[in-house]
Formats: sequence, C-alpha cells, structure tokens
Amino acid sequence: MKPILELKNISKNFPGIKALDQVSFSIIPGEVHMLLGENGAGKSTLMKILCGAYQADAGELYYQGEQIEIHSPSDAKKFGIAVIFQEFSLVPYLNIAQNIFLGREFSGWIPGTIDHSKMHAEARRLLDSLSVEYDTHTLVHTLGVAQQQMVEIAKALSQNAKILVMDEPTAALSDRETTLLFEMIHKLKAQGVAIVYISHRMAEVFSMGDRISVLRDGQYVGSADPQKTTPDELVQMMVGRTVDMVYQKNFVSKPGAIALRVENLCSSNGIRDIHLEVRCGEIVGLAGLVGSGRTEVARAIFGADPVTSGRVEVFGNDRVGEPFHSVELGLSLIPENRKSEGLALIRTVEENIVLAGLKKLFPSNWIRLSRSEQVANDLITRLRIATPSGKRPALVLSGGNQQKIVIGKWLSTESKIFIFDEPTRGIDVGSKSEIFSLIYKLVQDGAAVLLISSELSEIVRVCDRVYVMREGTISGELSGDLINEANVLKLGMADV
Amino acid sequence: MKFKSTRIVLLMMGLTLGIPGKVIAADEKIAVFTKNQTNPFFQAFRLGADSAAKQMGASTTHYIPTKPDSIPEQLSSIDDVVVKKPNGIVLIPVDYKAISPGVKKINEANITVVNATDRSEGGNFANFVGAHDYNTAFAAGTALVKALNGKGNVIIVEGVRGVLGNTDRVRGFKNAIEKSPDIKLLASQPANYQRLQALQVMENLMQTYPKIDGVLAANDAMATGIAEALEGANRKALIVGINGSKEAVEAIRAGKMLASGDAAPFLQGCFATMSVIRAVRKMPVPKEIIFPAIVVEKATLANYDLPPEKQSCPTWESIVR
Amino acid sequence: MSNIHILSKNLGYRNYFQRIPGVAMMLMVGIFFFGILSKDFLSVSNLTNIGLQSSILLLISLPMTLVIMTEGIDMSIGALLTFCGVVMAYTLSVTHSLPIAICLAMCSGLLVGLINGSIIVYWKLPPFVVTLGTLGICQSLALVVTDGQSITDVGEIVQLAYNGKVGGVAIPLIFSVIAYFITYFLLYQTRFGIYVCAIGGNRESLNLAGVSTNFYHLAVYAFSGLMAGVASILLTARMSAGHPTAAIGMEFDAIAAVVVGGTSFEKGNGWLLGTLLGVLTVGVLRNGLNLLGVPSSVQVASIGLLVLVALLIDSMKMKS
Amino acid sequence: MPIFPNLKNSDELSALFYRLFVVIFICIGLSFLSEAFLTVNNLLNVLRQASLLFLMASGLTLVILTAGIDLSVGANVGMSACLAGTVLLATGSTTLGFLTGICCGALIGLANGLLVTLLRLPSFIATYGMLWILHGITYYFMAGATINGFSKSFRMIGSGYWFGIPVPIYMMLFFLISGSIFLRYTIFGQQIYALGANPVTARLSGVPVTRRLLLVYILSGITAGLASLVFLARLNSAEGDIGEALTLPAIAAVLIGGTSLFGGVGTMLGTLIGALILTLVLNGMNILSIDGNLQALVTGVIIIVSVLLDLILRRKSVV
Repeated sequence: MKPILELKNISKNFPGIKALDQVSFSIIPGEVHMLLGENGAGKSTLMKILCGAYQADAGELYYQGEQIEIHSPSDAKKFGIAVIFQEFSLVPYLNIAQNIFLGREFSGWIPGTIDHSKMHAEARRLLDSLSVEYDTHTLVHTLGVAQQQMVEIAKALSQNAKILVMDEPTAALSDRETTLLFEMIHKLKAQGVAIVYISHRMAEVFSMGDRISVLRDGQYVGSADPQKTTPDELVQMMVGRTVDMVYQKNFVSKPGAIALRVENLCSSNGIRDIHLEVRCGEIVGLAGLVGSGRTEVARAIFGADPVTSGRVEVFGNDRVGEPFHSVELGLSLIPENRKSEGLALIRTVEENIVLAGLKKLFPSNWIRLSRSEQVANDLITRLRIATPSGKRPALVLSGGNQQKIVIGKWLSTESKIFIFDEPTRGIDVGSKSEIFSLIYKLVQDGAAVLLISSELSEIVRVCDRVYVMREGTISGELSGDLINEANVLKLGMADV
Repeated sequence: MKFKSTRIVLLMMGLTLGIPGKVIAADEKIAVFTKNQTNPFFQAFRLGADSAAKQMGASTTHYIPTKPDSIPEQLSSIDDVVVKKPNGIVLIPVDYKAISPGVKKINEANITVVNATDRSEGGNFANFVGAHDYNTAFAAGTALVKALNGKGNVIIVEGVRGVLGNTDRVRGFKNAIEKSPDIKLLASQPANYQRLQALQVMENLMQTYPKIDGVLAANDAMATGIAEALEGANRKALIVGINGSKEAVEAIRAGKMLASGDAAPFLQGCFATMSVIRAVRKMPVPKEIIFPAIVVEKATLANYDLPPEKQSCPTWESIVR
Repeated sequence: MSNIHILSKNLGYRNYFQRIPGVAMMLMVGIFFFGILSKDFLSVSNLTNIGLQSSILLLISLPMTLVIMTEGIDMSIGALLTFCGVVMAYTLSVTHSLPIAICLAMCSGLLVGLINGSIIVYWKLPPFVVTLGTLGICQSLALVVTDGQSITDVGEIVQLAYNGKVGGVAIPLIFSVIAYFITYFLLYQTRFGIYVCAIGGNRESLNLAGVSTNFYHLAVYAFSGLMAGVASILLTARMSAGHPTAAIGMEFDAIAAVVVGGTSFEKGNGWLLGTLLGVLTVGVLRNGLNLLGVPSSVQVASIGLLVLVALLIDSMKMKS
Repeated sequence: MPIFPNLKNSDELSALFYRLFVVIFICIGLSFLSEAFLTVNNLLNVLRQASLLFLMASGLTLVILTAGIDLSVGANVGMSACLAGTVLLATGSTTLGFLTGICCGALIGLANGLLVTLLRLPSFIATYGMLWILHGITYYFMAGATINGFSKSFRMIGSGYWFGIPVPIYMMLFFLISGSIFLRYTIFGQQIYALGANPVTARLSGVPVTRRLLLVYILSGITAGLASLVFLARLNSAEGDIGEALTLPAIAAVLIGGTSLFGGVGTMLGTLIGALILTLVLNGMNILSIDGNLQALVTGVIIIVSVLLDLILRRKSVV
C-alpha cells in the first residue's frame, strides 16, 4: 500500500534549538502509525508542521506521490489532515456545535450567516457516533476535561479527514471513553483513514499500533513492529540510554507515624465522607475513574476547595482555611494541570522554584538573592531540569521539565507530605522514571506520598496501599498482594 | 367622624389665611442650571440664586452636569426638567451655541426662562443677566497693562480649549494688551482651568523666558497656582485672574496677585433668579441686566470682605431702575 | 453561543430567571421606584425621553461589547465620537449637504477604527495603550478642526435626525433599534460573531481552524469606529452643532454599561442584551434623579453605587 | 547593583534599556530645539513635576502588577486632599493633617481591595464605581469651595528645597527605591509578581492571595494619599477635582513603563521612566510653546510610539 503522505528530511529550527533534523516519515492509509518520543523530541513540532501551524525550514512533503507545500492550516485542510491537540483548542464560551465546526460553519441563506439547526444536527450525529450524549448547545467551558477531549475528537472526525493526527488522545479519558475512542479508531482504519497516534502509554502503543516510529532530540531514531518488539527496547530507543524499567522500586518502604489523617471529609466540590490516612515513608495510591473525585479529594485536603464537614489532620494538628495554612503545616500539592495551576509561566524558573518556599527560606520576609539563586540552582541540578539558566521564563521548558519545576517548588519547602495529582500525565518515559525515583527518594527520607494516577500500571507497581474512589467517595482500600489491576478496576467501576 | 370635621375647620382657616396671600409666598419652583460642581464662580451664583429665591418666597433646584461642562448631560437634564414643568428656569448654558436645541425645547414647553452669564445664541428669554466674559477679561487685562505702565513681557494661561468662557476671556486679554505696542505676548498656553497644570505650565514657561512681567490667567484657581510657581522659583510677576473668588481676594490682599476680573457671580445669581420670578409673577423685567466689568484690586478690596455664603441679595430696586 | 442561547434552550425558565443579571433587577427596581415617587416618570413623553437620551450611549456601547469580548478595550471611542461629530458639523457648514457630511463622519470614524485595529492586530500592542493614544489624537484633531469654537451653521435639517419622527417614532429610537438588531445579528447569526467570541476565547484554535483571525479582529475595531461615526450623527443633531469637547470621557460610560451588563473582560464571554439593559439603567437613574430634583453631587455618587450594586448582585449569584 | 528590577533577568533589563533610550532620545531632540531645555533648572523642574505623577503611579504599578487597575486614584487624591486640607486648617497641626491624608487614602484603598477580593468584582469596574462615589462625596462636602493657605512648615514637602533640590524629588527617589526593594527583596513583592502572573498557581503555592491583594490596594491608596499631601503643599490649596486630570496620565505612565495589564511583569523604574516621558513631552511643548490644540495629539503619538519602539527594538534583540 503506498503512503498517502510522506515527509522527506524535514528540518525545523527555533532560535537556540534544532527542533527537527532531517526527519523522514510516512503515513499509510488504514494503518495506525504510533509516534513515540520523549517530550521535546520533536513530535509536537512535526504535528504543527503537518497541520500548517509551522512551516518546515527544509525538506519535502509528498501527498500521494506528488510534492506539495503546506503553508497554512487551510492548506492542511485541503489535504484532509486533521489534528487532535493535547492542549485543548476549544473556545470556552461557544457551544459544542460551534466548536466542532469552528471555521467550517454551515452557511445560512444569507452569505456569512449560519445555519444553526443544521450545525446542531450534524454535531448531534457526530456525538452519537462516539456514543456520547451531551447537549450540543452546552457551552464547552461547562464541560469536564474528559468531555472536552471527546468534543476535540468529534471536531477532528467532523473534518472527515484522510489523515488524522492524535496527540495523547487518551491522556484525559476514562477507560470507558478510551474504549469508545479505540472502537472509533478501528472504524476509521476500516474506512482507510491514516492515523498518526502519539502516546506515552505502552499498553496503547502495543494494542493499537500497526507501526511504531521513534523520535529523539529532533531526529528519527527508527521504526519498529509492535509484534516483534518489547517495551524496554522502545524505551531504550526513546531515551537513548538503558533505563531500568520505569517504575522499578528497589526498596521496601517502612511506614512510620501517621502524617495525614482525613476523617469523613465532605466538600462543596462533590466528594462525601472521605476517610483516609497516609503514614510517613509510604506511598498511598488514590485510584478511580476520571471524574470519580480524586482531584477533588486532593483539593479539599489541601484547602483549595471549601470543606463543608469533616476534618483533615496534619501531624496531629487540624488543617483549616486557605492553602497557605496547609503549606505552613508542610502539606504540598503537585496539581493535575501544571500549566494553569502549577506554574507562573512568565516568571523565571528560579522564581517558580522558590515561590512556595519563600516563607521557609526567608522567615524574616527579606529575600537574599544569592540564597534563592543557590536554592534554585541546587534543585535544578538535583532534578536534572534542562534549562540554560534559572533566569529563563518557565514557559520555554518542555512539559517534563516544567513538571520537575512544580515538584522542585515543594522540595524548597521542607514539606513532609506530598500529594501528586497525575504527576506523569503527558510526560515522556525518561522524565517519568526520574520523577518516580524522586518520589522513592522522598519516601525513603520519610516523606508521606499520596499518588493520584489514571495509569493503573503506575498505581499497581508503585503504591504500598491504594484507596479506590467511585462517584465522589471511597469505595475500598487495597494493600499488599491485593493490589492488582483487576481489584482496582472492580472497586472503581460501578457495580455490574 | 369628629376629628374629620375639625380637620375641615383647620383647612378652612388655612384658606382664610391664604386669601390675602398675593403678597406672601406663592412658592414658585425655579430650576437653576450651572456648568459644574467645582468652580467657585458657579457656587457663588447658586448661593445668590438661593438667597434671592428665599427673599421672594420661591424655591430653587440646582441642575449640574455630573461630568464638568458636559453638553449632552445638560441637554438631558433640560429634557428631564421640561417633563417636570417648573415655573421658571435660570440657564447658564454650558455652551452658548450647542445648548440652543435645549432652549428651543424649553420655549416650546413655554416655561419662563432667564439666560445668565453666557448669552445663548438662540431661543427667546425673559431676559439676560450677566457680565460679559469678554468685557471682564478686557478690564482685567487693562488693569495689568496699567500696572505695567504699558510695557513688559506677558504670558496668557488659558483654560480648557473649546469651552466658550475661555475663548472669550483669552480674546479679551489679547485685545487689552494689543492696545499697547510695548507689551510683548510671549506665549499663550492651555492649563484646562486646573490649578496644578497651570503651576506646571508656568514652571515650564519660566525656563524659556527669563523675564516675565505679567501673567493673565483665565481663572483664579490657575492664577493662584501660577503665584505658587513664581514663589517657588522666587521670581516676581504681576498676576491677574478672573472670577473675583474668595482665594483670589485673599491673594490680592496678600500681594500675591495684582487683580482679578470680577463677574459678580453672586449678584448674577440674585438677579437672574429675581427676574425669572418677577417674569413668572408678570412683574416688569428689563431686557437685560449687564453688570459692569469690575476689577478686584487692592483699592476695591473693602467690598469683598463678606464671603458669598454670608451675603444676601440687594433689593431689586437698588440695582434696576 | 451566547449565554442566552443555552439558557433558553437548555436550562429552561427557572435558571433563565436565576441568570437575570443584577443590571436587569436594578432596572426593574429603578423603574418601579421612580414610577412611584414621581408622577411624571412613567409618562410616555418621559420614557421616550429616556430612550432618546440613551440612544447615543447605546450606539457606542454595542460595539464596545464586541471589543471587550475580544479581550480588548477601546478607550478612544468617546474622543472619536467627538471628532466625528466635529467633522460632520464642519462639512455641513462648508457644503450644507447632509449626505456628504454623514458620509464623511462615518468614514473618519471607520478610518480611526481601522488605525486602532491595525496597530493592535498587526503590531500586537496592548489595546488599552493604543486607544489611549488615539484618544489624545482624536481630541486634538477635534480642536484643530474647530479651533476650540463650536460650529453651529449646520442648517436646520440636521436637527431632524434627533427631533424628527418617522411614523410617530422618534428617529434616535429607530437608530438604536436598528443598531441593536444589526449587532445582534452579527454576533449571534454570522461567522463574524462566532469568531469574535473565539478571538477572545481561544485565538490559537481559531488560527488552526484556518480562519484569518487578524481580519476579524481588525473588523471589530473598524466596526467600533464606524458606530462612533453613526453615533456622531445623533450627537451633532442633538446639539445642532459640532463641539470639540462634547463627548469626551463617554468611553467610560460605555465600558461601565457593557460590564454592568454581564460581559466580562475575559474569555470572550459577552451578552449583548445585557449591554442594552446597562445603558437603559444608567439612563433611567439619571432621569429619575433629575425628576426628583436630587442634588447633583448625590447623583454622582449614586451612579457609582449603581455600577457596584449591579455587579454585586451578579457575584452573589455566582456564589450561590 | 540589582536593587531595581531583576537586572540578571535579561528580558526586564532590555525592556528598561529601550525605554531609557526613548527618554534620552526625547531629551536630545528637545535640547536641539531649545537651549532652555538642557539646563539644571529645567531638568530639576521636570523631575519635580514627574515626581507628582510618579507618586500616584507608583502605587498604581503594584495594582497593575496584580492584573488589576485602580481608576479611582485621582478621585482618591481629590478626596484625601480636601479632607487633609480641612483638618490642616482646622487644627493647624501638620502631623494631624498628614495622618488624615494618608489614612483617608489607605481607607479608600482598603475599600477598593475589599470590593475586588471579598466581592470578586473586576477591579476596572469596582474602582470606576468608587471613583464616582468619591467624587459625589467630595463635591457634596466641598460645595464648590476651595481651601487654601497652609503653614510654611507643611508646604515644605511640596515646594521646599534640600541642598538645592526640591523635596518632592527626594520623595520620588524614596518611593522608587523602597518600591523596588519591596518588589525585589521582600517575599511580598515576589508573591505579588507570582499572583499577577497566575493567581491560581500562587494560591496553590501558599500565597495568601486575598491578603496580598488587600495590601496592594491599600498601598496604592496610601501613595494616593501621600500624593494628595504633596499636591496640597505644592499648590497651597485644593478643590474637589484636583488630581482627577492625572488619573489617565498615571495609568499611561505605568503602561509606558512596561508594566503589563495582564499582570506579573513590570518594575518601579519602568514606571518612573514612563512618568518622565510624559512630563518631558509636556515640558517640551510648553518650552516650544506648541499650539494648545495639538498638545493632546503629541502626547497621544508619544504614548503609542514609545510602546511601539520598545516592542520593535525588543523583537530585534530576540531574533
């Protein structure tokens, strides 16, 4: 089968970095082409070039054999290329239908006007095909993350594209929606759509992929056949160095005193009578489907959402009021959404790192620049944050490094309890393992860790105990050998 | 039942008392329009109006744009007042031309209206009460020229460009100094009737002009500001303002200012109101009452000891014959 | 897209009621209150009165809504309105031809709007600063054209634009209604409207959708300028003169009306009807207080209170 | 020595550099056009005038750093001035006058702060409403009167000299330095930057957002109060709308100074430069006695050009 789209020796430079270097890459109708690579390996740049957001500095594109050029998003559309982006491209105060057909509205009888009814009908049809039933009139800002992702997918499908590029489409999806998506992908394959699928989840890579290509530091490393390769090989290709398998845990954690105790906690954000406790020196997982209220629990514990009843004890003393009390008590939260909740993007790496620790570092309220600089640099080296200097704004760094900054922020406060909310969402394998070894380090030094994750494998491999949530409350606790994917799923799913 | 009858009795008593009422209060409602809240001139005018109304047993309501000197707002207020139909209106138009549609409206509703201070271009009024800005400015300017013995360097500090009063005053100043060839007009810069801006404009002008003998300011606030500027640079110049406001009087007494053209705001208020009430009561009023342009100087200070809020209007006959 | 859409279609009546912004309540309260206290208030003549007085503000508040929806702001619109008025009056005094005058007024409005837009869109300068600059420029131009005088030899016909009636309805009202529906149509029935919302909400995605964002962004400011031109017709007619300081500072009234009407400075969340209500509320308040003969200083304060209370009611609703 | 902005942060440094360039450019231009410009006297004079603007703008800078804005600053100055003036005349005690002015300013700031934090009103509207309310109250009590004639000792702060340099300039320097130190060398400053850049992050990182916002608005109020005192002392009199004319210029100064309306970026020095630019322009136009009709135009153009120039130059440096 000959490729519908071929990229030959594509290069793209940004001031400072070589984002893509001589990358060649082909897309064949009716197959799912898995694209792997660490963050900053050039995947997103490649996508941006495909969808016309960037132009390549060098190299050729061939569409069904003849050479073409993509100068703008509209060109990309001409060639039937559609992209599902990772960071949402939805407009908050437009409704679902308008978002799906943004830029491709159905004209009404007067030129320039819109045929609302037709648009909603079409949107309805699409959503049904994904078998999700939100009203097409709802404004997207009222939707949850997973729902928005589904709208994203619908939007891409609506362009009935010949080439469909998906960047981490399942990152925000619950298992149910994921299966829906996969069915949809199979349908599309049958229709002969070519799919480029970017993912960090090995399971997906092997279950969905027909072909696997790996990028590293903007260069094409090689292809692999999912039948003939193993996760470790892939990881090696991606990272370029042999990493001991990501989650491997080479110590036995010895739980100590109770660090965090939560008693029948209820919050206006929808969670009800939550009981849990985390001891020093152990990693406790908080599992459950997306939307089962894990993040809400974290926020309520941290004081980010108002507590309506129940209590949170930190080392024996009550936590009340705003987050800054929690911080003083040594509680720390690595939020799910690092860009909008974890970082002040326009401020420098250094300022971000010391932000949470200011009070601890400078009890006199007077800042010694040398001190903060030194603290920041220590953490930058310790966490292997890849940045030219602490004086660069945080927004120029890659996802993995940004996540490290968010963690570093809490290391600069000598806090003893860490709540990680999806610490590895959309992060490459390399940084993943680093982040976990970091977590292990913390635990060995006697910190208490509460880990929220959608990746069961993570939960199962890493945690000493696991609380499973369902519909806003805790449906069960697992420990020891009972911790396995099956049990977690059973507790997480609504009773069947 | 019982108290009802008593009430009727009282009421009849009231009537009987009321019968010879021609002489005492008929209590007309008079709407008074002024330009802004902050300028002492209009404050004095309002006080004059109130005192006159009190004397003649009428009542006043004041309409002032919430944004200083806003034409649309004064027009709107006029519309509203016309709906309300007061017995008489005293109108100081924010702009003598742009307000004329409002005047037209008043006339159509045939409400008696007196024009004060700035002579409105269109419409028919019971009469006009005022002292022309031009004359006042001219007189004040002449006072300065006299004090300078007809020679020296002079600066004009203007108010808000585009506001009528300012245009007339500046014209008055200029004509006054043009009369004597040896007087040199160095510059004429706007300071928007603002004390601070006047002060800073003066400071800046002093940098370019080493020798300034006289300053003509379009109102007293600016004049005093300029006085401060000169004092700060300890330089001397004769300053002339306009309005004859309280602070100007003090400044003149203290020798900080030379003079201030007095447009007699209080009297204007008095007689504008008196004439509108008289017109309503079908008593004769002259076509116009123009107050001679007076200049407050050391010599004439005695007449200004009493601040407006303590003054009360002179009798109609004392002025109008 | 607009809140109103989902409200009617989705949530049904109770929520729609719940969502009534503070400004609407203020308006009802105001009408009720003044209606009782002043016999003249509810008279037809007075109500038209309010309508007439609000017309100019409405004409510039409508485009302001769109501008604010694109996360921008137009500080120059008051000065621009003044400038256009002056241009119109001047042309009339020279040519005595109404069509030419109107045409020129609207053109100069459009032109300045385009300038604002181009600087903001193509040079990526913050709208606030840019329009602050053009504010000064327009103010000066108005002064230069008139040399600080007001221009009055504009002839009689002009006044008709404000005092005239068509089929018993005052022309400014007709202006307002047409303007409102045109804007409504643009915002809720056309691509333009969707893109305006998208520019404020998520510009990147609009670009990726292959829409030339800049064009529509520019169009918004152009529209704003054009409407200033239209409003200047009424302004000139109202004063039957051109005056170089007539509408200085009106931009704040417009912005206040828009925001009080429930349009927010972020994420392209706008509501056109709210703007209309906002404008009317201010009009009712001023008129009512005048009828009651409340001292001006109190009026000043109560306008401030109105703005705050209206928003307070909304923020209370948010909480509940 | 980096007391001013974070001089190690190349972006902030370059931003300032280009703005300084604008100032120098204007100065050179003016000194060619008029020999009266480049004299010690005039420069001192410009500085003194800039200091009044800067006093108002310095507090405003903090507010804008938190992505807010304070439109009531001018009205605040007006009210504080009138109140302080009345007290000064009534009691004749300078200290009491000072206290009144500053407290009045601070209280108004507090009111703004509460509206913005507790009631979550957008600062633009909250302070706009406040503006009208303050004016109303001031007009009501002043009733068109002006107050004047203050003691020499009090007027020192406005019109006095120390070592041949006007006192307001010292105040300006004091506010510049203390302001910069506050922003750079106290955790409050850092927290204010963070909270301007991303309030959510700031809150989740243990910044007491509400308190910091209140602090910012109160400080802005206090600077307004102080400005009002300097106005009083400088003018030796006050009326209701004193300072209103300076609201927009103050905001313009902050924005020209490179502080972003979206918060999180900006410096005191930048604001000072902004104030200088505006003052220089006016000073120049007076010195050259440019036609009054054109003055607003020139200012407008300068505002746009200075921002644009900065932008162009910086793009160059980036690419």
